[in-house]
Amino acid sequence: MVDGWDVLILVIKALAIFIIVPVAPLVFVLAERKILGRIQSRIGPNRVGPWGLLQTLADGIKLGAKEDFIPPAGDRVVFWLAPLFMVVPAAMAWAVIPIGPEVEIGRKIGLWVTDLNVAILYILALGSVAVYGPVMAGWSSNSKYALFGSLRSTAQVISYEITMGVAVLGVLVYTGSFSLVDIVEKQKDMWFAIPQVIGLFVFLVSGIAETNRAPFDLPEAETEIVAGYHVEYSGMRFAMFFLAEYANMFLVSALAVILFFGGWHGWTIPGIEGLTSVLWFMLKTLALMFVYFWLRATLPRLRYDQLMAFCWKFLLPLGIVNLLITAVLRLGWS
Amino acid sequence: MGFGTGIISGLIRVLSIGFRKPITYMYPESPRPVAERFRGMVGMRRDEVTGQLSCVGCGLCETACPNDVIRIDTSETDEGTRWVERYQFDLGRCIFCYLCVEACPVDALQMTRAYHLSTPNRADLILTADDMMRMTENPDQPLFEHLWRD
Amino acid sequence: MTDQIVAFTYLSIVASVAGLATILVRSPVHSALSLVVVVFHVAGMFVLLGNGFLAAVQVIVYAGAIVVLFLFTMMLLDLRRHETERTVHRRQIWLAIPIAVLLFAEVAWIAISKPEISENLKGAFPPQTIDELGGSAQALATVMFTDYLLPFEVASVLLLAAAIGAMVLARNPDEESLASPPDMIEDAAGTDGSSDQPEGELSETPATHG
Amino acid sequence: MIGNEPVAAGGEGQMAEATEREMVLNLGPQHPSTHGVLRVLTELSGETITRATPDIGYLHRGVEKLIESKLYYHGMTYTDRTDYTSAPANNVGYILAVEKLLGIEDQIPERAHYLRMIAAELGRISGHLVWIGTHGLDLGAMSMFLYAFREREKVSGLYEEITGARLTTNFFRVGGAGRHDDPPGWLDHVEEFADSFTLDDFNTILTENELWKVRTQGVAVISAEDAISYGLTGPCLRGSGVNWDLRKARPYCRYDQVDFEVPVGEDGDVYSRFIVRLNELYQSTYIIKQCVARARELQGEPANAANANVVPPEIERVSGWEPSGVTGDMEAMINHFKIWIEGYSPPEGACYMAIESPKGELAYYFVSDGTGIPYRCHIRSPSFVNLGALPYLVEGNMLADMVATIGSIDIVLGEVDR
Amino acid sequence: MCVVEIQPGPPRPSASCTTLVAPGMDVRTDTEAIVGIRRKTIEMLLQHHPLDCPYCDQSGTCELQDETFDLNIWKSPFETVSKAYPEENLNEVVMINHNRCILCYRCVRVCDEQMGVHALDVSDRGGRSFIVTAQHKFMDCERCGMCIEVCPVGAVLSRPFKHVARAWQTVQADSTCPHCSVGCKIQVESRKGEVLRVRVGEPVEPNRGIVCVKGFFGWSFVNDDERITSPMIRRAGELVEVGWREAIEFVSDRLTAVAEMEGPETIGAVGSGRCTNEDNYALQRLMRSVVGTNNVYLGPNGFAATHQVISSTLGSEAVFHSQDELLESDVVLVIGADINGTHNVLAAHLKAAARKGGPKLIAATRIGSALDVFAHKSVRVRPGAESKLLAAISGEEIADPESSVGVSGDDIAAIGDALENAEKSAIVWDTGLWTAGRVADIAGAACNVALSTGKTKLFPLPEKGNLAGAVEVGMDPAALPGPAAIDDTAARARLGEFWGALPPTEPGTGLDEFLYGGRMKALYVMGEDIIATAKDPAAAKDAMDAASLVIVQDIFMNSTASIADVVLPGATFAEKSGHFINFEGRACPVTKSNPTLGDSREDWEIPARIAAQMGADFGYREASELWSEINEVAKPAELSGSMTAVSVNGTVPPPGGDYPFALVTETNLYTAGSSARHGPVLADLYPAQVEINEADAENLAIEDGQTVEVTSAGGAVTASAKLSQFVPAGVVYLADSLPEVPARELGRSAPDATPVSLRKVED
Repeated sequence: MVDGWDVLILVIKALAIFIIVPVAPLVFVLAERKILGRIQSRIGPNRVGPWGLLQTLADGIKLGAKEDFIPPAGDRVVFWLAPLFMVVPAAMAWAVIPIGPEVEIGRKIGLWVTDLNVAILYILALGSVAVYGPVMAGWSSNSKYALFGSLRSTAQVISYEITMGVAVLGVLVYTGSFSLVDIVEKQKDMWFAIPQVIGLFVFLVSGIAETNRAPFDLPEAETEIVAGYHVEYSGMRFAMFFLAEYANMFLVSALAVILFFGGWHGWTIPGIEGLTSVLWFMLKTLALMFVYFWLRATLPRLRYDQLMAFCWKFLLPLGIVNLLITAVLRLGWS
Repeated sequence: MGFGTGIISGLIRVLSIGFRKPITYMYPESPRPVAERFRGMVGMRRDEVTGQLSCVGCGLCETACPNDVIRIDTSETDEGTRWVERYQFDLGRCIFCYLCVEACPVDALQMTRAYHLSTPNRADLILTADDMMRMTENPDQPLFEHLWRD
Repeated sequence: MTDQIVAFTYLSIVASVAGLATILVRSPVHSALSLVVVVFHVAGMFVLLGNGFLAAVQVIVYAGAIVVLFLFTMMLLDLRRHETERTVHRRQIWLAIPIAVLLFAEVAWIAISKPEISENLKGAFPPQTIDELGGSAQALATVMFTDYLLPFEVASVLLLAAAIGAMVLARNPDEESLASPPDMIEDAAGTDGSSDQPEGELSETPATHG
Repeated sequence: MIGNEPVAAGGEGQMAEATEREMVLNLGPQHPSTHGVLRVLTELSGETITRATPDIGYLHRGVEKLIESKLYYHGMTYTDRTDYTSAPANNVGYILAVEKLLGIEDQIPERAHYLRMIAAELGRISGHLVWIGTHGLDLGAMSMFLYAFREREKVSGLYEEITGARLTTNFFRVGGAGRHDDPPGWLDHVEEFADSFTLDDFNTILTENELWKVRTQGVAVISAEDAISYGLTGPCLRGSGVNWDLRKARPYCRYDQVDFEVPVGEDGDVYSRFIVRLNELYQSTYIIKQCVARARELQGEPANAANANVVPPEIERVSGWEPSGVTGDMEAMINHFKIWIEGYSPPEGACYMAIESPKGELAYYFVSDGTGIPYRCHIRSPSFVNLGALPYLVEGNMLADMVATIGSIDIVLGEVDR
Repeated sequence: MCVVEIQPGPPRPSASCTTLVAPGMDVRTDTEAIVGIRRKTIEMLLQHHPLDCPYCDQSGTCELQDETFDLNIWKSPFETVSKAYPEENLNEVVMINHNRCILCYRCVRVCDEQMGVHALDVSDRGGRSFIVTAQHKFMDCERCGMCIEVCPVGAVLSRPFKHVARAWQTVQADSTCPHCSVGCKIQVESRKGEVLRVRVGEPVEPNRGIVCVKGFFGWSFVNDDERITSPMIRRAGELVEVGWREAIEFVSDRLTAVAEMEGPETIGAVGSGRCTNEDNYALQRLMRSVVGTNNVYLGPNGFAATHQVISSTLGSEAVFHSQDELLESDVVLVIGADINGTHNVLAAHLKAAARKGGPKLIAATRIGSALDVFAHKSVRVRPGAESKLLAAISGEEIADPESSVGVSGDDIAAIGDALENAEKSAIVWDTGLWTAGRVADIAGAACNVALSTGKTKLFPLPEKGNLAGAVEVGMDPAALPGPAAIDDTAARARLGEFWGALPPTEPGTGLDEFLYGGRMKALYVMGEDIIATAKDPAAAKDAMDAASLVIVQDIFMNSTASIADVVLPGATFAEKSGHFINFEGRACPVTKSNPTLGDSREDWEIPARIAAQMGADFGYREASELWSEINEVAKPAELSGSMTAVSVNGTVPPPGGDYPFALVTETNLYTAGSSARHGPVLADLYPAQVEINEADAENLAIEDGQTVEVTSAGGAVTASAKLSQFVPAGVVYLADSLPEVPARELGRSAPDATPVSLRKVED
């Protein structure tokens, strides 16, 4: 039965997400800038706060203080709504992400907000909702560059959603459950990264593409279409796009960890298994985040047609092949 | 070699560069040392004897300047010698080409290594010979020190 | 139950209002966005009914694909200038209103006067059965791939035929001669328009790696 | 088609005709990858460019007219600002042209020639490094920019040592190297730099990168015939397989006495232009090493022509009260005054002097009416001519290729607009 | 560097400047030997030259620099030997730096040979030569500045220009000196909108490379702080600065209103001989074609009437002759005012010509003149008796010439004979203020001489720079541009074609009648101080007060401007383009070298804008359009003279009784109208003073510099006294245009020759 404690715990979990989703990007932005700086033989932010730690905070304050400009010829309502469509799905997805096992603090508490039995579908659904952000932003800005960005983004996200789904299917064949907690639990002995190495590749590439990051950052491509769909955004609204991008990266990384890298599993220290599990989870996620930054520092961006061709002609067949192999293997096993 | 090796070696190279020491100079705490010939602001030599500017007002710098930076107004002293009434240097127009320094026949204009020359006020940039002599004597001191933080 | 009633009231009111907005607002984009709202709230109702799977599929398919494509097309076509045009279909109104009233009356009559019918409509899968089967997805799969396999496959083939037909119809014969990649929608649908692209290696990779 | 009318900036017009498939996009003049303030009126069908019309003039400062209104020595300060990525090369071109106009080419001392060559090649290195950085950045490889500038910083340091300036060098004077020639140790530093200069980072990260190849190979192809008929020069021409380098074809300074190769590409695409430039960087370091060796041998020889009508006298002879104790010299004073007041007056006539700048054939055309002020000055800037091929290069390619193409023809808007 | 090799000739280099050209000469200028000699010469010159280029005003225009540079001399083979003479200020405007002097003697020669002054000389010989002045006093210097002009290096320098700017930084514009009617070509040098100095530049007609003190130093009024710089309208008794639009609207509205209510004939305009043809033409076109009145005048002057007398007597062709004709005459009679003071450059040419054995110069001036030295005969004519002297020369019997004319009968006869016997002869006189009241007499008497000799050409010299031009463009109520008669149908047709409107057929009333006749309702004064020169200033002022509109367009706030309703700022000669017509009838271009000061405008532009505001756009965009129109329109009517002797009235009675002295008032070397008294140099050179004969001074116990009072029947002025040997006994000399000592106070309309008394004022 639901009692007061349950409600309280739920509220605490929800609050945690509300805190993590905006704060994590702040850390990631700083981390990215620092890492890019080092990779580029420079220091990165070093002025605001000790070692530049408060840089993103300062940027956030700056963005908050900026003029909130709405293009006069644009569509005010849609322009206003678009950033919400970016941020809200990114935050909502965290409801089903398990960051650790069930721990015993007086009572059994799962380190997740809710364990949906259709969690994967839920996340995919939210992913498809997130398309609306760029679409609405690009259209309502009434700018050609923004429109280009949103067109690219839409096509890209829709396309890579499919490959991502196909990649996830491979995992689902193993687990037979949509529940992320189940999926993690099933990796207790072996990470799915090993049998599903092709799936992992497809998933990671799709995930990077879904989050519009280098080398698939065409929707934003500063040097081609200036900044893509959020070219007309400024101030807090721009900050929301920015936030959503990093929140999505974080989400994809977490999802990849959950699906392929065994979630919170790892060598645990007895007594504080819960904490070490969470640490493992975070460590794995951050490692994937680093890959994001690393790629960004290195790779040139693909062209639009190459991106599409890559998705449909390479990634999707690869994913399907992976699914077939997996299915055959599973059938053979059972 | 298969597809992707180039990408991977690039990634590894980038990572290895990441472990090198950054080449950043922490300006302004430890600014980059400037070369001996560094062409900073044009300075004016102070005459050792009179303590005044050593410009004789010949106007060659005015002529040599491609940008109308310098304006010299001269007049006659009671003794009949040339007196530089005003030596005006519009730093906002200066392109640091140093033709004026080369043109000066009495070595009154000199290169300094002063490069702390910014101000938010354009009118400040119209300098006098006093400013220029100050920059020659103390080029590391910011020109508009009152605006200089840290 | 009260929380369910509150949720249902909210969902139904918003869905109705958004549905009305879908057909009443002037801007096609706003209309499509209203449709998204409808889709979401209907998905919410599915959740209320305990079928998360359907809800997710609803959102993925309708919101994530269909309405996005609507929007995509609208953006390309820029229908904004039609917003100012006033098109009142006078004759249709005379026909539409009576039919609407009639339909509404019919539904209301059935709902109120024939409780047994609505009871039967609850279907073959009450929540208990679904739970037994291990969740809504399993239930749906069970039914779809056993009892309804043939209709499902027929529907799939039909949809495939429709998709191919649409592509063939939409393909502009002139486009083939143009040295340009195809439209994005076609691209998204998987047709190969990049035959005359510069020889990029990526386009060749599936053959060697697939 | 709506493309026939100019359309205002990219942010303003929504898609013009719903039924039409084409759209006009204004790339620039304020755009991150137009290398300044180039504006390209781009007609797009989807993402494919059907027509591109460069619109220049946003950086027009009337450099030619300014040079025509001032003395010859004033004009040099403006050449710093045409191709600002490789100022010394421009300086050298200007000076050679004025010297040719004055008819004093033969009087220029050897040492000045070698110093000029070192500076010009350093300019080529610095110009190409800017290009590689921005080209990489344009295509999304952002670290390249920093790596390129890290290397370029060393060149700037060398500039600074000899000229005092890091960007607008304004170095060398008509008649030689100017009042100051190379400071002690400079040649060592240059040699050190040339020895240590490496393009490993760029080769590893770009040249062999599949994504980079995919983006550049087969893009914006121009055949050798077309390249010649478009008047392309420099790496753009050599990328198409034409072995034409003014340093070999019409040697100036002492390029006929140093050994180097002219890198030539094959495919005429973005990638081969990229490769040509990378190889040119190596060749430049090779030239620099030889020049440094020659300059060392010539150490102690004068760096200025013994022509008092062009070269101002040593300042010690002018200002009699230098601490050095040299007494002032009336003749020197007069020469100093005459040169700075009136400049030099070339005889009536015209001259065209072209050098191989990093961007291609950079030429100064002067018409003198016998006074100290040029009657006409025309700058044949390679960027301007090379930009002319842009519409041809990008037509039928995608929008993203426009960026790659602009990067590969390596324009500097200061030079395009002059 | 006149070293050349001449074949056949001496076996050594010759000086080209002293060798006469002969047929068959083979002159080589560029052999190695010759260039070598030049190089050595320059090297030796540089041996002693101080390192002064940085602060020498000549550098940039220094011929020594040029030669050194052109000969590629850049290292001295000699040890430098410095000279260290102190700089010497010779007078207010000229200084000399002997260290820089290369002993070319150009200054000495120009002073002597060209200007006929010989204030400079050389002392000692060879390398120790020295430019000196007579007893180190630089006596007789006329401050013409020619020594400064010709000095190739920075030895002789202009003190006003000293250390002001670098010569190479100035912008040069060829223009015409506005001060007298010689029309000297000058080169105005300015920098950043400020005139810095005037030089001569290329030697061309009429001044042939020389100027006088007025030209060389008389420009400083251009930069004066007291210039009017913005339009002003009188509001509540005060002149208030307004914008041009408002001023133009105000003027045109009021002019339209006056023309409608009172009739156009109540409106008049006064042009000026200081303004260009273009200015005067625009003003009279405004009056004639837009307002509809012929009331256009020139301020008081002698030339218009002289012009009329001569053209009606001797024909219109007899008015202007070229300078060459004067200098090639055999006998030149200078009568009346000392033209060395009024038209110094012409006098210098005359002196130089006379010295070289050209014309016999006969100076019949009222005061002693620098011409006397070069004159074949010089006599002192009694002030007021000039026309009588001319009459006597033309053969009229005069009783007791010694006392009535001041010249002995023998002298008169000798002058008459000289004129009679000469192949070509000329009479030159200034038509300035001194002729006031007697213009027609003097002109008529001169005509009579010309008629009696038959070959004497008359050279009436207009006083102001462009009086001749102002007459030509029709600043005359009775004449159209040309000048042509008001009913000249051909002239009217031409005007109608250009103007689109015909001038009124009725001639305007005379200036006096207009001013004092009581009908004046509106007056437009351009460049003249009408009140200061009026016969009856009080009446003129009353008339102006009574008029509903007085517009003054001027550069300084003079007495007329200070009572005007509207003051419009005009431009000086340096700030406008146009043309002056000099005494020869030659058009001398005036070029704009500076932007107009403040809000002031070129003078022609203002009437044109008023006209445009009144609905008749003249369509001029620049002065050259006006000039071409003037050339099309102003074609002088060919007048053949009556060729009969003109009756000449008597003379001014000699002084006596209470007023024993005769007042002589004429323009002198340092005065040139009231504007020239603004600005530093010229006014400082000649302070306001009364010049008297030394003997008279001794009689009256007046010492140099003491304040004296000059009293006439009409009024009195006080000034400091200056004893002068040039002023004959019985004459008091008061220069024209001294605002502090207005000679007109002593005799309103014709101050000259007025009997005055002299009294020492005890301080």
